[in-house]
Amino acid sequence: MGSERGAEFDGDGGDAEFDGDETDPAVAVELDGVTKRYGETAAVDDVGLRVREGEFFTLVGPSGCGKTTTLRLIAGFEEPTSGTVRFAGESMSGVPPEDRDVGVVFQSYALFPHMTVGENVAYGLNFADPPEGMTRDERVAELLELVDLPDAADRDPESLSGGQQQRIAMARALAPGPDVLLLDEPMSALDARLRERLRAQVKRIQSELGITTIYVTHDQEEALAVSDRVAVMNGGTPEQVAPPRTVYREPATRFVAEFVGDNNVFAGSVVDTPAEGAIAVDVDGGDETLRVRIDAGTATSVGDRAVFCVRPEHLRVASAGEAAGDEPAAPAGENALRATVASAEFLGETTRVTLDWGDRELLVRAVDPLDGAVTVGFDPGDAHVIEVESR
Amino acid sequence: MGSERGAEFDGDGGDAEFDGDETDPAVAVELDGVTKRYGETAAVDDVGLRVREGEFFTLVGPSGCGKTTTLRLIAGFEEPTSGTVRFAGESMSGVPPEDRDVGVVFQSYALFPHMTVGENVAYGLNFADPPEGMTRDERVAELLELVDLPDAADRDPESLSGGQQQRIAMARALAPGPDVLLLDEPMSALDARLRERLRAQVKRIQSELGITTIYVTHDQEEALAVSDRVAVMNGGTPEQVAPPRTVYREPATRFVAEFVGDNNVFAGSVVDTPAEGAIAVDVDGGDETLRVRIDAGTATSVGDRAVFCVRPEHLRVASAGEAAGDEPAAPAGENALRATVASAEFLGETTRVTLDWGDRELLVRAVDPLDGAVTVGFDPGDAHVIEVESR
Amino acid sequence: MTGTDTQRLTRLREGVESHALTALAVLTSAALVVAFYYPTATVLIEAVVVDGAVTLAVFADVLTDPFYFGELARLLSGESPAAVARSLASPDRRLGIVGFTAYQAVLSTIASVALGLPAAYLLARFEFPGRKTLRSLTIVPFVLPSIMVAVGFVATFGDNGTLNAALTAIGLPPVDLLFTLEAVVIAHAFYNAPLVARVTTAAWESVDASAVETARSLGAGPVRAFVDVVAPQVYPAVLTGAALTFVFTFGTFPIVLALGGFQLATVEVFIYRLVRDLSYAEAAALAIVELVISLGVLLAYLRYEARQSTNTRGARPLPRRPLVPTAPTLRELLPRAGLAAYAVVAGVIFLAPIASMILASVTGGDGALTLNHYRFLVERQQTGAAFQVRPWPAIRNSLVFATGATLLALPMGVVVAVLTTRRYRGRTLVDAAAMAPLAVSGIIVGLGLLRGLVFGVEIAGWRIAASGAVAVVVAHAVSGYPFVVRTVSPGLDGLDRSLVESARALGASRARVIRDVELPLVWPAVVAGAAFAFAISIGEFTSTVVLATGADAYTMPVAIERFIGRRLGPATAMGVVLLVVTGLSFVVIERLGGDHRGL
Amino acid sequence: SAERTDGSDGGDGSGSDGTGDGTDTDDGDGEGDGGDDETPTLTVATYTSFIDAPSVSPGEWLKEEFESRVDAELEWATPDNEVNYYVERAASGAGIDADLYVGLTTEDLVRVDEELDGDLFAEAGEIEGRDAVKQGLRFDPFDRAVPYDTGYVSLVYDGTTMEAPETFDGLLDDEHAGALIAQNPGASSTGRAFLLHTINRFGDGGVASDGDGEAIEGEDGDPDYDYLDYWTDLQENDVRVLGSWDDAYAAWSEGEAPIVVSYSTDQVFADMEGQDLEKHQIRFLNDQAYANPEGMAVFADADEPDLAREFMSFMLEPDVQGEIAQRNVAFPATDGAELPSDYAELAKEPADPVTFTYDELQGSVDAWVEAWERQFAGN
Ligand SMILES: Nc1ncnc2c1ncn2[C@@H]1O[C@H](COP(=O)(O)OP(=O)(O)OP(=O)(O)O)[C@@H](O)[C@H]1O
Ligand SMILES: Nc1ncnc2c1ncn2[C@@H]1O[C@H](COP(=O)(O)OP(=O)(O)OP(=O)(O)O)[C@@H](O)[C@H]1O
Ligand SMILES: Cc1ncc(C[n+]2csc(CCO)c2C)c(N)n1
Ligand SMILES: [Mg+2]
Ligand SMILES: [Mg+2]
Repeated sequence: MGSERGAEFDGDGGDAEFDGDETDPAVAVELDGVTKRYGETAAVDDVGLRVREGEFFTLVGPSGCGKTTTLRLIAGFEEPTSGTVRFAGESMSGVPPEDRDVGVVFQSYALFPHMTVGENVAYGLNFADPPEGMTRDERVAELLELVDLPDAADRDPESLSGGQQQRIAMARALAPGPDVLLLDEPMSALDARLRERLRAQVKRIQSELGITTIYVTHDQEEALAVSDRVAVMNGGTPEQVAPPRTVYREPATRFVAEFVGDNNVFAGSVVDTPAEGAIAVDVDGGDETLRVRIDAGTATSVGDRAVFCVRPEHLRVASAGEAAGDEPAAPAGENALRATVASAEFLGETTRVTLDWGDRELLVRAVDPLDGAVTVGFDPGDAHVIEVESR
Repeated sequence: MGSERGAEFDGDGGDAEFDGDETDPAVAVELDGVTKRYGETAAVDDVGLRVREGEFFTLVGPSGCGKTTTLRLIAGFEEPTSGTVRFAGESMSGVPPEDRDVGVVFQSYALFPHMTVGENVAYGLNFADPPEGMTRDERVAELLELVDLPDAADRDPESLSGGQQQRIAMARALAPGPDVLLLDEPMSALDARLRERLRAQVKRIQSELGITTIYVTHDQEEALAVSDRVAVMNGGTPEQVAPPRTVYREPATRFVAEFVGDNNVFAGSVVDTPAEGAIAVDVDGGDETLRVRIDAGTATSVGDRAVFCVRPEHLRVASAGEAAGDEPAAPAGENALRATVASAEFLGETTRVTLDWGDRELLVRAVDPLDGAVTVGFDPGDAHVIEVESR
Repeated sequence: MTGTDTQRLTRLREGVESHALTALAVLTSAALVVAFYYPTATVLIEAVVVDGAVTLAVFADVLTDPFYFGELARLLSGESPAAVARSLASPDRRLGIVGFTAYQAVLSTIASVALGLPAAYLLARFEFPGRKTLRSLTIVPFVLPSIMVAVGFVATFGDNGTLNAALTAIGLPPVDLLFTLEAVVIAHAFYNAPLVARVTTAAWESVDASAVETARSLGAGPVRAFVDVVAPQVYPAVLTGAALTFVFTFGTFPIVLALGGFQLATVEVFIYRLVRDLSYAEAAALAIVELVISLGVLLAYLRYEARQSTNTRGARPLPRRPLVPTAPTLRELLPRAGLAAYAVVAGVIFLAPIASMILASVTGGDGALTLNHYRFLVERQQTGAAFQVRPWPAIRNSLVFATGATLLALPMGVVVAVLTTRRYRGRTLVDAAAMAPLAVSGIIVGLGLLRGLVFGVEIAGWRIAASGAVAVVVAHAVSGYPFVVRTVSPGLDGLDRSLVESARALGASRARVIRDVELPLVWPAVVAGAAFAFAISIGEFTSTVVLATGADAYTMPVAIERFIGRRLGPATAMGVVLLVVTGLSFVVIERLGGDHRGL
Repeated sequence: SAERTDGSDGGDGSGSDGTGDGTDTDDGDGEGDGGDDETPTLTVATYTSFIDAPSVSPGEWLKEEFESRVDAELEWATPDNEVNYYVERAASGAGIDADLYVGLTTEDLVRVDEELDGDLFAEAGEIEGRDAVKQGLRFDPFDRAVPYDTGYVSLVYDGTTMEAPETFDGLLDDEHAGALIAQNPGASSTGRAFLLHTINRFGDGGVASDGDGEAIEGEDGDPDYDYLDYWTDLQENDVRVLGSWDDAYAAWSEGEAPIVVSYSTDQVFADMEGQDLEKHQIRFLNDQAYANPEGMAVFADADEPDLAREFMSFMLEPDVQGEIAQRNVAFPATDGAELPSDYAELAKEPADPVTFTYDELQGSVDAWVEAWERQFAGN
């Protein structure tokens, strides 16, 4: 991931909304009011997106939300029903895929079955020269090395396992050094180890060569780890476009909050506004009143409906016995909820524990075994208010 | 995951090695010395596995390690080059797939292109009755509901998105309620949310009906979360077959340690055996001597080579300044390593930080931003010794 | 070479490539107009333009003539549908010539499919030595001149034929097969069952094994998995074969009269007579009727094909089974027993007539074996006058023309296949236009070529005419290219579109993708199409004799026709030459194309 | 190829050899002003078997002999559509690329005259030896076609298995059920000759009366029994009508039926091939056979009309007549042709040849064939 991500490590930056204007040369790919219908249904619905030059831009979203369709529109395999796709400010309408200088990795690999692995990787070099000072063969060897299949050049794609095929598809797309790389779940068939290594490589190549990359993944952790910005799509439209940290910590909508990472979303009525930047909410489905930090700018009054979320890792759990005994149930100013353990899933590093709290469930993290009644606490500052609706 | 997993929550159980004998009726599927060669290469190499009735058994392993081939051998699409596949003790050699009562979801979906989605799902019901008291159509509707595509029955498979196709493949395999379900990365194209919901459903169906499930996934977290036992395969052979907790916490080989979850694996020479169940190791590539807990039974002496691992979440990190000042560098009996931050990846819940430590890298977890020089400490008891080799 | 030069060259190449498709489409259209549409139109127009005046009277006469349309004609001439329906239901209903022609074509199609499918099963699902050669040879019957088939059939199925000799020898009563509808239907199947077998084999080989495996894992036995998964994917190909068979047998002419007799006369027989008598108006009207029916069937089929079009390119083809059973189980033995029974039938229907032909070529007038007929060929070659047809130039011309026609038909067929696999309005029209050469009466095409090409058109004081070798090649290509379309287009249609898209994203132009990805992937279909185009050219007679000028452009079928005399020996000898030359050619063609993996 | 269409007989730049476009016919050279010292080329159009039959054909001999007698080159043209080819050429204004046609029949002339308004053929005019042509064979009332030989269509039967009936009526006998193979009168000249013979015998029953107002009366003298009635009876007696003479003869040779409609010269071939003549018996029904005289005529558009007439005279010379008869396996058209004395032994002539005249055929023959077709093939 290198220093680049390290440098950005602690700043959310001011780039949550990208603000280039239409002629901004830094805009590599722009979708302007793009809609694509299949019969009745709009697979992509009035999408506006701008992807910066050299940016690593990720699309995430539930199955069927239009990610693949968006990529296909950018690559030029589909013409939008309405709206415009622009590359560096120029409308691409009517420009065939081969003239768009995009590299594509399909969800289904799409290796040419009649060519060897080496021929597959070399195919794009028929239409673009390999990087300066490199022969075709060297380039192919380099890319096979990159995807960890250095000896596969003479094999038949069909004799490769799913993951191996996917890696070849990656190498093939990268070989001609495209300006824009479109990756549709390029690593869905790879194990975590390999995926990490490959995505580090892709990131390196991408940032070295300044390739604009638009990446579709269903692996949200991956999306967060690798992207400059993430677009979270739902039902054909992006609900939030922002850097990973923002998406994770300040989800713009309830959908984003629930889709990216585990989360506990609460909705309820504001019963008090104890201080500037703080509200107290009577949460639906539970019987406690919870205190929640709120952005100073948001005007709230008693009676409003508020939706907020707290990540499982911000919920501190203690077994109820403990809580009642040694320690105060919650530090001053904190929230405390009484719940019981419903089930737990061992995830390795942590265990995801589901708690029953009133009518609803809470997700928390645990390292040590947990059972029975527990107390859950969280700091009002760890809550993020998603929306407030005045009554 | 429901009470079943909750019940198992804090016990590693005594089932690390499953000990049914050959005629044990509880063995649903057994591979006995099974080898499958494609030309020169053995895709599956002398594999012995026993899968218990009703068990959720997961195969994980790097791309190309033979997972798909193993499933194909069990399903009967391939005959082993040598060895025997047994179902409930009976040799399956020569038994065609349709007589094996297995449900299969292929890595490549393999939907019937000339049938609608509904017809695809209903197909297996031609040969098996739907569950008691249910019509065919109800069953189909139920399964489409299950995979979250209630309105897709009349659609063409080709008009579905990748993830939608994958879900239909799942529904189709589940419909006739097979005895053995073979799932080859059935959710690789699905997002985390949907995957969680689906796998909970599969688990439920599976445990309610006692279906023996053999599951291939490259998602290690999923493997750990969902499985009764996990087989970690490498190069055609399982390196460890054990419950998730054991695999994660007590990896049997260096490969398993590194493959399942992030890990820091150290190798070095034993320089001291300070107490029963403890050794001190001079680690290759770093210049500290580390103290490590070791199983009481393992005989070690100074000069032996030892390999051990410590999970990132067990490495406590403090910025070097802090460590030098307020707090002691490490509590008594702990290890302390000096390292510098190399890079960080934001993963949402945590941040994966890579540290440079001597010649090598260490992986740690951080919530707050980290930078510059740090001190890393771990408890000897959090280390797991993988192997000791006498000199 | 400097960088800019390279760039310029690259740009030039890209420019050429990006227009290649358009250029080919234009050339194809030009070839079609010149060698088919314009010529044919000069004849068909006579149905509606009589003595310079436009009239529908001729048509009306034909359509309301019960001789042609049976009971239907009464409907067309205004009788009540109920009355017509009643008489249609009566046992002595009249079909009319058109009705009868359709009837025998349907029977022939059924027979061809019935005899072709087991062969496809054998070729697609079993492995045995010589399988590929056998597959290559299946096309041979397709090119045999009808007179050769008649000779073979008379010798095999006649009163004194091999079949009756065999039946008598095993104590069975002889059959009186000749000059019946059955004989005609069997002869039609002789021609067309191999066609059905070929197209079906190709489709069968392209079924993805994982679909079958899934069906099996869901509980379907092999038969059921076949019915549910394989059959639907093979079905369109069977229908392709059936549709083509219907069209060919609907337009049949010499075979019905040679093996059935005039009682079984078809529409084409009357077209021939009317053209011979220069009664063009009625001939053209009949030809249009024939065209409409044939094209209607083709289009109905194409509609169906488009609906069925599925991604059939199997990642993994079904494995072939050894022909020799591996275990003596019922499951292993039963299909093979069926195939054995089929082999007997096929031996009688396909091999015996060919064997009889070969035997006839070495049998003298006295019934003794002789090489005289071949000696005749050699003598004719050595001493024949310059204006006479000699065997070697005929062989040479056949091969040269067929090669040329194939090389021309391939790009034409591929371009049209590419055009017809896209979805757009008016596609049916393009389909119809592209398939029309199959559906128009050969006699009419021949006459049209004479008028349109040999005599030429007068444009601005110049008479533009074309005949000779080049014209023959173009005409043959026009006859053969629909086969390329029909074999290639389902494959193209079924290709995973992400393959095409990958290539385009990597920078390949549309034309380049066809060359680099699509054609290689449907290569077996391309080879099959090439074989058909080659076969059509080899077997073509009507336009060859019209366009060939002088003895130097004659082909093997023309030589055969010339060598027909009172004794058929010399002609059959030439027929055997044709058999051998074509058989070898097909083996070579398919070997050349055979390196590529199955469709 | 492209050529100028105006001034078609000027030598203005049109190709003279025709090899460029593959046509090997002469188009416009050799006559008039241009190269006098060139050997003139005479293009003779005919049907293929006249020059290229597997057994014998007169073409080669005629060409050599003519070229040795006359300072000219003879080129054969054998378009597939035969005379129709020239009708088409004339109709489409493409110009006639031959000088004369050899092999015209009465029906050809009738058809040509019905189709074309102008004249395709010129009057024969002065032809040496034309007077020697037998009176009964002169079939062209307009004196264009000059007969050069004639054939007779009769029955051929296998004498080793049966004895053919002597009369038309005999063919209807039960014992001859399924015995006869004939040909499609719509496509085969033997088939048509046999049909015409039955019309001559039984009358046409007024089938074509709208053409010339009167019916052909049959020689059988029964006005209520016409050729269609006869064919109904034949059909009931299982006659086979196959497509072409080839089909019919092949089926007969294989023993499918013992009698076939063919030529009365059959034994000449049989003898040539050393076959058992007993198997190749000729039968003239009612002692008759239908005569098919063949004629030749100069194209009105001929480039070399004089040379063409010279050729016609040549064709009528006694020795040439003899050769034609033997090589075309037919009978000479002239009296006094030089034939081997035993020729008549194998080539049989009927006592009573019958044939329809031009006038009788004109306006009728199409209707006769059509009526027969409709009866025979009605489905
Ligand atoms: N038909 C074949 N011919 C040759 N080699 C094959 C064939 N099928 C699989 N292999 C090889 O066998 C090995 C195991 O393949 P398999 O498909 O079982 O891997 P996998 O564990 O499922 O991998 P992945 O996670 O990438 O799907 C691979 O190296 C693969 O290349
Ligand atoms: N050719 C088509 N015809 C009809 N509907 C289509 C077609 N292609 C896509 N769709 C529909 O459009 C929607 C968006 O599809 P798309 O493939 O873009 O989804 P996706 O976000 O890539 O999903 P996944 O993660 O499952 O791949 C889906 O509901 C899908 O069913
Ligand atoms: C009954 C029948 N007769 C002949 C052929 C041979 N043939 C092959 S292709 C073709 C037409 C070419 O456009 C013909 C006539 C056939 N298949 N069926
Ligand atoms: Mg997708
Ligand atoms: Mg796999």
